[in-house]
Amino acid sequence: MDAFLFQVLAGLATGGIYASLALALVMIYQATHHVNFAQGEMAMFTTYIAWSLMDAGLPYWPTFLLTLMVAFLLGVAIERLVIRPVEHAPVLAVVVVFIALLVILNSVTGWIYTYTLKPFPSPFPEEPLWGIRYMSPHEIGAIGITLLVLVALYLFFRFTPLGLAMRAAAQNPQSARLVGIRVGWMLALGWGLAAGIGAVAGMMVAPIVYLDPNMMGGVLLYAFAAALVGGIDNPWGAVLGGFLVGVLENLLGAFVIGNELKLSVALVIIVGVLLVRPSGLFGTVHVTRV
Amino acid sequence: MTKKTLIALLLLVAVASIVPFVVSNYRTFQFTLVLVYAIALLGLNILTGYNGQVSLGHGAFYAIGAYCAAVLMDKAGVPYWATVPAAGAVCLVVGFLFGLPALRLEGLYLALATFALGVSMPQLLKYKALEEWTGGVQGIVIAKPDAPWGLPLNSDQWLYFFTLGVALAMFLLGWNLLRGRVGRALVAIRDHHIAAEAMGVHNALYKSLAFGVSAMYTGVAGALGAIAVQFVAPDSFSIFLSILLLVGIVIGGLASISGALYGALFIQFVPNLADEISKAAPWAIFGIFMILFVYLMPTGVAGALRMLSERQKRHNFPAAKNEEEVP
Amino acid sequence: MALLEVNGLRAAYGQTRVLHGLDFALEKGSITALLGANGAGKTTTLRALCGVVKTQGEVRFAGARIDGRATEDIVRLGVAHVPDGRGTFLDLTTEENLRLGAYTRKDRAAVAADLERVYGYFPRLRERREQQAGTLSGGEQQMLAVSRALMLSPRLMLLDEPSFGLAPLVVRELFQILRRINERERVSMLLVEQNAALALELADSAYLIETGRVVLAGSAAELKRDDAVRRAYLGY
Amino acid sequence: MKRLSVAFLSLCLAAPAVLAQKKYDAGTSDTEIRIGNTNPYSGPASAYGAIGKSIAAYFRMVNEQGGINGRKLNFITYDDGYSPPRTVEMVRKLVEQDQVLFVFQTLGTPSNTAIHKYMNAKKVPQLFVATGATKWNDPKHFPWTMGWQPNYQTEGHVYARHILQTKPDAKIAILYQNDDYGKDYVKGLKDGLGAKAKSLIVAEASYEVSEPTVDSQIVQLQSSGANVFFNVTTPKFAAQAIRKAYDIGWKPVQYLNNVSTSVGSVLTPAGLEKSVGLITTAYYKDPTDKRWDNDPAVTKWREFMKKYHPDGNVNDGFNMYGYSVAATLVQVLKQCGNNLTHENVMRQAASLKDFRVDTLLPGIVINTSKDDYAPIEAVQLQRFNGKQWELFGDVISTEK
Repeated sequence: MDAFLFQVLAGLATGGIYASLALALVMIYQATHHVNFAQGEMAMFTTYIAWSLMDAGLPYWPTFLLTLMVAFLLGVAIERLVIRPVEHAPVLAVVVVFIALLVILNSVTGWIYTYTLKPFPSPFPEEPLWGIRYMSPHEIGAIGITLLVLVALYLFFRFTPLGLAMRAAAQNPQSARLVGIRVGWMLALGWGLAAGIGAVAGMMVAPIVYLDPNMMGGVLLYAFAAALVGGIDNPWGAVLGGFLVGVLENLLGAFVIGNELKLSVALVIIVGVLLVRPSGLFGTVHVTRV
Repeated sequence: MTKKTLIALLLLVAVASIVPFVVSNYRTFQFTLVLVYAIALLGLNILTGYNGQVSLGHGAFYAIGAYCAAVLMDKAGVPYWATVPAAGAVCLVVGFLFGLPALRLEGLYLALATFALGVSMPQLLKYKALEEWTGGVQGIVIAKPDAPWGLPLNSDQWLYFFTLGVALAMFLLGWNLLRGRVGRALVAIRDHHIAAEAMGVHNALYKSLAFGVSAMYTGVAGALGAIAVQFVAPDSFSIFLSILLLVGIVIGGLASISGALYGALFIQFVPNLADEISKAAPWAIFGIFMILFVYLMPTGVAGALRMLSERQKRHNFPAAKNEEEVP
Repeated sequence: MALLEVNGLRAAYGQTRVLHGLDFALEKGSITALLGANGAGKTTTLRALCGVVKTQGEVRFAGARIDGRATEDIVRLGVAHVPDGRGTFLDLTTEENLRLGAYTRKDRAAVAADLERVYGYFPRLRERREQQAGTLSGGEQQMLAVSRALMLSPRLMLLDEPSFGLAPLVVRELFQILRRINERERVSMLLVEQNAALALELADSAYLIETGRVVLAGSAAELKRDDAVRRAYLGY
Repeated sequence: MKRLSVAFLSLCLAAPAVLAQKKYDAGTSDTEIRIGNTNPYSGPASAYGAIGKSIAAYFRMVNEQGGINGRKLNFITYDDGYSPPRTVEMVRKLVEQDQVLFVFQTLGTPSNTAIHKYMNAKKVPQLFVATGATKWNDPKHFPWTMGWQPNYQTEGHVYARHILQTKPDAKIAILYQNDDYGKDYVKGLKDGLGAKAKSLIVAEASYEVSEPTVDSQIVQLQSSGANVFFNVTTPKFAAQAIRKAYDIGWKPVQYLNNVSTSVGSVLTPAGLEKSVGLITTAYYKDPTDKRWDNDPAVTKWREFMKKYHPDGNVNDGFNMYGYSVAATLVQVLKQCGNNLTHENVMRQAASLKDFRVDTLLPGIVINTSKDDYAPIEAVQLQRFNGKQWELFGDVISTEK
């Protein structure tokens, strides 16, 4: 029984990692209707920026805020400079640009910082909280931060005119222009915010998996699966999806089919869920009228 | 086929036949790989370009094809040439079966399912229960075929011609398939699936068939690739292979037969070029190339060439042009 | 003075020219109809006016040039477009769709009042305010499109085939409401309709367009009497 | 005294070669020796690329100091992204187009397996491959291929022997990477435990490199009740495993594979206090270990890094590894004299006698012969004391 509980807790901890990146994916999807494959690498890159700032002697929280700003600007700049020129290209051409961004960021980071593992500090205490040994204080704290981001995101999309305008611009750019929304800037803003959320994810993930250029490589698939299983247009769903994937994978690995196949089987289950509920567990059902 | 395209095709084949006699064995080997990739890309293009079903995991079918060839040669002593159709047949079935549940998935969800397939494949190949056949993490080393019938060719040259022959057959088959009713049905489903259904196109059948045929092409390519490289291992078929294939069809040109060839040239030679330019960050250079190609030719090399030739035509017959354009 | 003046408007989709120098004007407070057969360039004209397609020629709104300006900026001047196909944000709720109509406005209190007024015109939308707009019927979506345009508190509304695909009864109701809006709120309207009879009933004046050119202009009453118009477009 | 005799011996060996006529195969001339290499400079395995880069830096240093017998080393290295098909392509380019004299330190077990047959058919040396599989020491069947580092299986043997000696009641849990490297270690351990393997090993868990963490596996292993933990992981996962085991209060005797012993890039991230008591083997000096702070060889290496490889990370053990293996190669080439043929390179590589690279641990010397293609066959156990590694016991020969 203990073993089961411990696996669940460990699963929640890794699920938190997936959830945080899944949120960034939801953000960019809400704003642009694209799934940005370079999201993880952008998060990784901005985490290195944070590392550099701290290496230069800046304390944690100022670094955190500064990194968010840098990430936001980076996101806006990437949209304006790299994505804008392929605005009208076929979707898959845009996907290729995402892939290009992924490899460029990965490679450039390795070049600048080398591939050697770097420890990344946590803002949370070292000693176990409430006697829980199976989730470190950082893991608990990171989940807390992810939930905070989630609430902020939810409020932003649900209740602010800007959030509404961003969703509108992504869904139907033509109509959005016709109500006076500056669609171009909405997309750039979406990129900026997604990059910011990614930076938070990176800074929360790095203390757990350590900082290296391939830090996010494995996480992307999980985050993508989490976002879809929860519903790509629903930030709550994405976070729940993250936890679900984390726990499911651990339980499968520990008790059902062993570690070698746990990823494959977890993915089969997720795809199975999507077959039954094509909009994810918590996503909006899309209606098309002919 | 018009006379002009026929002549162009014959010319291309003639040039392709001279290649192994004028370049080194190593280059011949590289061009063999180009042909292999071209077959794989044509397969992916049938699915993604023509039928609009995105696959981020086609490397999995390439891997299945490669392992089919390797296992048959290594364990059953099947001659190399016979493994190619066998790999194609296996992948046809596997692809068709995978295509059945995939029917219910669209867009991003299909992307996830195929992505998952691509990521899982190396793990499945390593799986204990299959180790007896797959050789587990060690992979399988296979022998290189020599030229038969006493042909005065070394094994690289022979393999090149063998691959060229298979590629020609596969391309002609693809050309026949895509120019006709099947091709039109695939495109109709991609563009207006509801309308296509209304017009009597059996969506489900065509979509799963597209998956099967696409996997068959890619599997044949995998088998040829394994024979050329003489080695298969789980590490040879990581998710990057799948991603590279996708990059190949986009840069070559979606929904274009010749695009497969351009894409193959790109994924074969541009990474090498990137490596020559910078050891420090070869991927960065590769990424920049990808972006440049997409910027300059958003509809792929094939699309750009088509536009160029149309512009040329328009330039030659400006008067005729205007008449056509009036709706 | 005319609210909208159009001189020598040309537009093309790629290589295909659709408008070949269109001239017309719209009086402030009026409803003006653009009539014409399928493919005459009516929809393109509306798109050209709000900068969705690239144009040549001169367009003045309230005396200022607006040709070549971005759609968003034209909208901000008070030009609301009810596009063909209704332009509904399918995944958003009805009320979110309406709020988007008022996106450029800063006067919150007035927006709230306008929302109530719009619900007053179309009570059906109030019933469906929390519903996903994609689930609305065609008629409801058309009402939503008109309402969304109204939420801008526009000076000019561009209406593209508001009757398309609607049952005759619904059309009648919709056109009555449009008339009321025009009269009560002094909103000028440029109406594109294939159903000429309907349009001429509502409009004060009208232009007949054929293959991208104005071939006839006059008051609605004059056009109704015109033989050519009757034969070709009114069917009697 | 010993050093003198080695020097004398190599002088004797070298002398006839110098006197003999110059003999060249492709890739060599009076002014140059072309050396081929593949490394993953791109992709998920690019961390290993540091090896290729440090070797290149080492050769730059050699060239600046006049080369070897007046010949400059021309190091041609290509990116294979850790993909065997690309390794095949790149190695064919090296051999057939660039006409290198031999390939050196091609990296990765699958990559080297892919070219194994080809190199031996071509009779071009595949020298000091960068992998620890056992199959590289097979001069009978593959006389043109030679490894360098101690192989994984025999390292596994060493741990097995130590476990049997010190903890006969051991209950062993194993965490390993699900690939050839991980499985080689596990095999070595099991072979070393012999008949007892079945009863002593109570849990095994594998992981894929694409997994973000190995937390779940550690929890699994802990719940098996094991009191010995054999940790066969690459640096990132090693650090995670050490930290997690400590955090959840699991306190087994921990054996850590030699791949991940760097104080700077594994133990520091894991937490030095959490690493106390780890046991591992070593054969080269860890530059981040305080113990070697004043060691002349490590100091010399630091100067080398500063001057020839300023982009390299001095916390990265791979840079030390690359330096050491390059030094071994230089010795082989010196021994070759003016007889620079494929055959002689292989012959000289197989006749290293008590050769000492000063960045290897004291007491570890390199010996090869025509029947022994395993250059480094000695390791020493060491334990981490919270600050640095402490060697204990003797240098253990792993020769069978």
